[in-house]
Amino acid sequence: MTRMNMIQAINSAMDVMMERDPNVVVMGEDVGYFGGVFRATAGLQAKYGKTRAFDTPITEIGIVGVAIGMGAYGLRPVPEIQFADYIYPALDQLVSEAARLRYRSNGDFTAPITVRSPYGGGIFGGQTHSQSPEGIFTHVSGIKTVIPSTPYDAKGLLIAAIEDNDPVLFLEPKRIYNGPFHGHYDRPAKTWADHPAAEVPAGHYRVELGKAATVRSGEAVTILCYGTMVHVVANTIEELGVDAEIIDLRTLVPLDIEAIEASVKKTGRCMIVHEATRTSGFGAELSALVQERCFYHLEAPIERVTGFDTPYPHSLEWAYFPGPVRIGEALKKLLKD
Amino acid sequence: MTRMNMIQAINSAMDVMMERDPNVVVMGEDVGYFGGVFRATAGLQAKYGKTRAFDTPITEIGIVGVAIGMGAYGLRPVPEIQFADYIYPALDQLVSEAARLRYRSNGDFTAPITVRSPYGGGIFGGQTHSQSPEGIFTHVSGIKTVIPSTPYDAKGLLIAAIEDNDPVLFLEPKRIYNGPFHGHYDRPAKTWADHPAAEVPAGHYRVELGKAATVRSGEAVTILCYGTMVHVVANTIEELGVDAEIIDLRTLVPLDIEAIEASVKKTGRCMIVHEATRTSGFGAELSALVQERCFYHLEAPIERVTGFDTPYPHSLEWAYFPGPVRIGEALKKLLKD
Amino acid sequence: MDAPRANLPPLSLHVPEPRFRPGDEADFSDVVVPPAGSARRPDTAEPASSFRELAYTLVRVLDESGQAVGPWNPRLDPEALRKMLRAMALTRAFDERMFRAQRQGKTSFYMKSTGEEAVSVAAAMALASDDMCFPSYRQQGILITRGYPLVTMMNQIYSNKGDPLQGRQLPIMYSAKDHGFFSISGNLATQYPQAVGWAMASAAKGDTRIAATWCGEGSTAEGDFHSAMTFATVYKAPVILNVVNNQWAISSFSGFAGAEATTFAARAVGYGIAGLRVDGNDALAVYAATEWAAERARTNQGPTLIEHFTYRAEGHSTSDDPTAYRSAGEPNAWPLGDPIRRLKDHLIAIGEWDEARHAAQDLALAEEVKRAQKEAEKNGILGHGLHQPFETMFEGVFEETPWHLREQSEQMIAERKAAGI
Amino acid sequence: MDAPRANLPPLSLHVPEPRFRPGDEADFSDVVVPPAGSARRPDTAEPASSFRELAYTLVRVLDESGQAVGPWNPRLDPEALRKMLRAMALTRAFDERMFRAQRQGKTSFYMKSTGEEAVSVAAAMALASDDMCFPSYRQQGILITRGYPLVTMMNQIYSNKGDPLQGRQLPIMYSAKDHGFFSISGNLATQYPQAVGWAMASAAKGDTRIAATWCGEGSTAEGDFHSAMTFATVYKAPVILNVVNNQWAISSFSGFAGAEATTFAARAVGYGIAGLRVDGNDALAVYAATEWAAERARTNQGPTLIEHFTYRAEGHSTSDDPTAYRSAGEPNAWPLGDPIRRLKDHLIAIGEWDEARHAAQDLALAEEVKRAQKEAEKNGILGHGLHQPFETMFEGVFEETPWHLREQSEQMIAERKAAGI
Ligand SMILES: Cc1ncc(C[n+]2csc(CCOP(=O)(O)OP(=O)(O)O)c2C)c(N)n1
Ligand SMILES: Cc1ncc(C[n+]2csc(CCOP(=O)(O)OP(=O)(O)O)c2C)c(N)n1
Ligand SMILES: [Mg+2]
Ligand SMILES: [Mg+2]
Repeated sequence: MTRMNMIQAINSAMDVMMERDPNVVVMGEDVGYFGGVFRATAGLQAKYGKTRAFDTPITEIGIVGVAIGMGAYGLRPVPEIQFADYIYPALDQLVSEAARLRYRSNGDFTAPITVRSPYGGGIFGGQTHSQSPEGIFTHVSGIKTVIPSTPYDAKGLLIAAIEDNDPVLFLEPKRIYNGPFHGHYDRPAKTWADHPAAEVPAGHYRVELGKAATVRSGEAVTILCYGTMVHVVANTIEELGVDAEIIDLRTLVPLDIEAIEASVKKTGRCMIVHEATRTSGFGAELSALVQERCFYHLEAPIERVTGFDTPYPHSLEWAYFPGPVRIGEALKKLLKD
Repeated sequence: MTRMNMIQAINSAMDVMMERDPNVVVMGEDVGYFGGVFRATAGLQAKYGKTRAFDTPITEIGIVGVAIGMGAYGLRPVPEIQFADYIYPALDQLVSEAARLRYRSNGDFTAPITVRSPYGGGIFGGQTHSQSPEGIFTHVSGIKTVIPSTPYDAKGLLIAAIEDNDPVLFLEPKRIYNGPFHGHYDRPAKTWADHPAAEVPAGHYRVELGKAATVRSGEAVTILCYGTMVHVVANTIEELGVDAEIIDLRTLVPLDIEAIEASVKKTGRCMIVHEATRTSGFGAELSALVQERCFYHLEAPIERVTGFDTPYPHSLEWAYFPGPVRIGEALKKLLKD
Repeated sequence: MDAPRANLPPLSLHVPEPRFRPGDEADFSDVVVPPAGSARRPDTAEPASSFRELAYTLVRVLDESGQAVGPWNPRLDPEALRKMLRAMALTRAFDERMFRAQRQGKTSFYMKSTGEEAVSVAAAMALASDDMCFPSYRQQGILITRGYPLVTMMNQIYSNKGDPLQGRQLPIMYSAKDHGFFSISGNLATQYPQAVGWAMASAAKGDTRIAATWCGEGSTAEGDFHSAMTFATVYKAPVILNVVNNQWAISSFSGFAGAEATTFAARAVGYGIAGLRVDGNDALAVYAATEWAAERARTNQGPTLIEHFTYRAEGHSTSDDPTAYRSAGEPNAWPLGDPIRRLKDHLIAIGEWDEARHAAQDLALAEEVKRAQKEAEKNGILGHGLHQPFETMFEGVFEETPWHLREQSEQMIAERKAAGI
Repeated sequence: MDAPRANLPPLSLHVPEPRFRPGDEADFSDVVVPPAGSARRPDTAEPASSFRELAYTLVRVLDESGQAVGPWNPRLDPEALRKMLRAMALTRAFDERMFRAQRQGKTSFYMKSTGEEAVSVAAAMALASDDMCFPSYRQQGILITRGYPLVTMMNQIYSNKGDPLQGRQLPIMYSAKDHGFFSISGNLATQYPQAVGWAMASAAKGDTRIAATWCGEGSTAEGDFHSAMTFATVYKAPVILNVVNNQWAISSFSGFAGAEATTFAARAVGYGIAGLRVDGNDALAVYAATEWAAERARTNQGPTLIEHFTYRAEGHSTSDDPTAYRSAGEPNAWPLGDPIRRLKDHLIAIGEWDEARHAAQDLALAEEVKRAQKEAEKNGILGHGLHQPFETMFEGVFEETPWHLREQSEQMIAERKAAGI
């Protein structure tokens, strides 16, 4: 076991996979020599050479399109999109190609690619370095969407994603690269130093896709969340002393519906927290699923606490961010009757 | 009043607007001389000239990007994307540019564009001529999404969209261009000939954005739908003799929440029907909203009848399509207790 | 928008217009057709910057008298020439038949490659059998040349129970990995960066196989085309990038893709990539250009873009009627002739073929196609009976079907049962 | 993946590598720098195909002795030259100050244009004041040249209560319609087709105003760039397409955008567009090229692409440390010198300036910037107090705020009240 922050864990996952499988390659803007603007691929080019870890032209269409071709050849590309806000130019290659290839060719060709991308706000990144586009991809048949919340999960999930034979979008909550974020932007930043999930095995291990983690067991309410929000939620309910059950989804598609259903049936209340804009966000799907499957167990309306339906603002970032105040108020409402 | 099918009504809306406002221009692949592969822009080039109705290169990025620039200049472009399945290459220009421009420039620049695109299946078009991507756009702050279900609405809504100062995605249910579709693919196709909403004024009128239409009043259940599904639903409940209230949303964003809330509170039951894939489709948002706002009025779980979470298949099109059988079975379930 | 400034000239917008519209007499006499044999053939090791002029001429081998002339003459033996001719004629016969099948309501859609058979057939012959092709929807000639069974193609077109794609794809969107033929996409030009990626992977692995890809001149406008060109030049990918300039993109003439200002081969020049402009109706020129480009790719000299200057002799697809937007006389007036006739004339000119054999072959090919059709129709045609079990619709979205798709599958089947169907 | 075929040569993948990395001594002596005055200046009515060679040379006006020479010499009067020098120096002073402000924690982000001041300032001077600019994030020189208030720029950078964008945008993402300056986007190259569209609209309306746009050499790889080029050539749009080749795109050298194979000006050749390659550190060359391109655009000769060959003398942004990936000596070794020094030397060489005046001007500009900063900081700096009322966050998403945003706004305010903040 080694202590790793999330960047190191992600780096280690790629390192382990490149070591084990000569078909794993990493690529993207500034990914090669420099090792990525967040340093996630640092050292990989030096270790595995330029044909396995390389910089690319600045064209997200191309990065994903080329990765699909490499995948069709037999490689396992791990392209990086520098910020999730810049994934839109690649959308057609992801939606119409990567996600459809297996189905439309009836298994003749596949796209075993893992697209990594830092996402989410809380870093004063403004509109185009803060977005959470995961909801869009969950609507697309044929692609898996994975979001870790700890170094341990990040490494294990990324390894599982790279080993997966389907295309995976692996979104990395950049606010917690260096430490869990508890939602109080005005308090000193934490590091991963004393977090148990920062104990990460040096070698190969998998955290299976499609399995949620129960971060905390509780009886009063089920809170569904992922990424940065897992920590914000955990801290908030601790501050408020609420006996919530917190489920870290980890994989949005395919979803761990059993864990969700069992928990909501137990607690009778459900809250969903994500940073993405509210309307048609993944929270809507979670809400719909929960009410379809747990309707007769629900004692109060399912609450969504999400980013607002505006672009991510720069100066009012902390008003936009679904932090402790908004989660707290929603909890009060949800628990009141 | 003239009798128009939906194509003619859409054509008429553009004609009326081009006549009234010299800043309205139409553009897109095959849109100029030929008048569009569905003939929606037929005659406009002959009438208004090549600088106001023109063919474009085959690049959806470019079509939308150029339209945004024209809009910033002061024109009101109405670009066509030949099939909604081909809108993904333009997604970045729509999401990061058109939808954000007003906000990010604090009103300094705007993108008063109306992107028209035929969408939906039921025409044996296979995976890439059948998709319903509206859900993606409803997740994007700053863009309106409009879907008509009759010639009358198509013209009035399209005029309102073109006159709107915000970017509008205007999705046209191509299955009902030539006649309402009642869901039975194996029965003779209908035309608009005897449909009351095919009586269309020749001149200018608006159907306001953001207002739903109650297609049928009823007491047993509220059915939320739009586009082709309005007709499939109406026919199905007639066949089944169910006293449903059918709400044709017409605009998805901004949504007519008052109409929805009032109806569900009255009926106590709610069903949502769309052709798009289920997971994170707009039905999820509708379901979430309804349970949030009408929780204590709901007598049964909200039902979603949607396309399946697979690519749109070619030969099994009619098994995929959410037709009378699936709507009927879901209704039985919804009404049983 | 204030009033235009009076001391500056008013601007005007240029909107391209093709030279002939319905009712016009088509007259291509001003299309510059350089004589066969006139283009030089650089050594494959020469840098792309040394032969930019090849992007602005036409590589042509077959002259007006049916002789193969000049440095690009691939000097194929008669057997190969006859094989080429046969594959082209078979492609045309296949197209005729399947077009008719669509008109008879046996399927939903079809796309012919009439007039463009040389582009796919000659290229397929010049490539190694294990080189990987990333085609658009108009290169059925590759599959036919590589011996993919006609019956299987038809099964796909009919979405019937013999369809290897289980009815999931629109007709003609073939996929045939074991024939080095990538799954065709409905979205234009997406295959371009994929081909480059495949080629890069092959190079990274020290493999010997190269990639080739095709798109129409209209499709070059897509962002994917540019991304592919950029990746190809940056990594010197071993790939052949074919642009099939058949003058039309549905109803839009090539001017809407930029043909008024320069050639499509010139796009290559823009990236420092080797560019050739080839008489696409001259099967020997296509062969020679492909062979040359393949040699460059195989020796790590990088990518080549080949513009195939040809003509779409029929409608875009079964959904299209070209007389609505272009002169009916265009196909016949086209100055570069018919590729099958030109290759046939060459074989006759060199004494290796005659009209009688050609007529007999045409008959035999028509018979072969008809036989294949009968065979295929045993597996059913579109819409007459459902050929795939319902649950197949939910398979293959992912390698392992997750719970939500299993649930949807079960629900659908239960609903149908409950409804008594 | 079977074993490679033994009878064919193994392929290999070329991955570009810049010539110098940290620790290396930078030596640009083999960069070909054509003598000032050597490039011909075609008449603006000549077709683009007649001067393709201009895409492969460098238009240069200022020679080594500080004289302006050759056909591209714009023969500006000294007053204009001094104005140009002042705007460039002011841009640099502004950059210095704001970079420092970010380092002092007064804002989140900043991007300098050091070494590239000529590209924006000289272009802005050559355009008409009402021509429309679609810049990237490194053309602050345009705003400064056009007299946009420094205080307002700073207010934007601080997201403070004087920010015309109400704190919604990342620092330096200005928008200034009344200065002909389009809202800057964080997504690279999206402004390119927008500029073409604006120019097309202007042409369609018979207006006289043209558009100009800028992107970095790295950004040319985006699909938007290609779409813009295609639209521009098809409709002969009155637009100037500037590619600022400052050699680096964050940590990636220009080889990853294709510079190993050809120039960026050559992209123009690929589309049949007029292409110029210009010494971007020579303000007079930038001015002359822009003036020439503007004249072409204004007379309906269509678009021009100008590659500005320059060097990013500092980090990509305040988030970047270039010593991690390039030789520290590069900026000084750069063979085309510093644009401000070169223009200054020219003014001195023609007797219209001297070192003392220059030093005095530098001091005055630094003072001017400092004064502006004090003024701006009265409106607040980022993070020290909230400068916009919360509800402004929900305004301007649409022209009229719909119910769901109103509801979210009210909810937020109610929640904050309930929580006692
Ligand atoms: C992304 C995308 N946009 C639009 C279309 C619709 N479309 C299908 S074929 C076609 C024309 C293509 O013309 P070209 O590239 O010249 O090929 P050709 O048909 O002439 O072989 C168009 C616009 C599509 N399939 N995909
Ligand atoms: C679509 C998109 N992809 C990636 C980025 C991240 N990014 C910001 S600047 C930059 C480098 C741009 O380099 P270049 O175009 O050469 O401009 P320069 O910074 O040198 O002026 C990158 C990759 C982005 N902003 N947008
Ligand atoms: Mg074509
Ligand atoms: Mg750069």
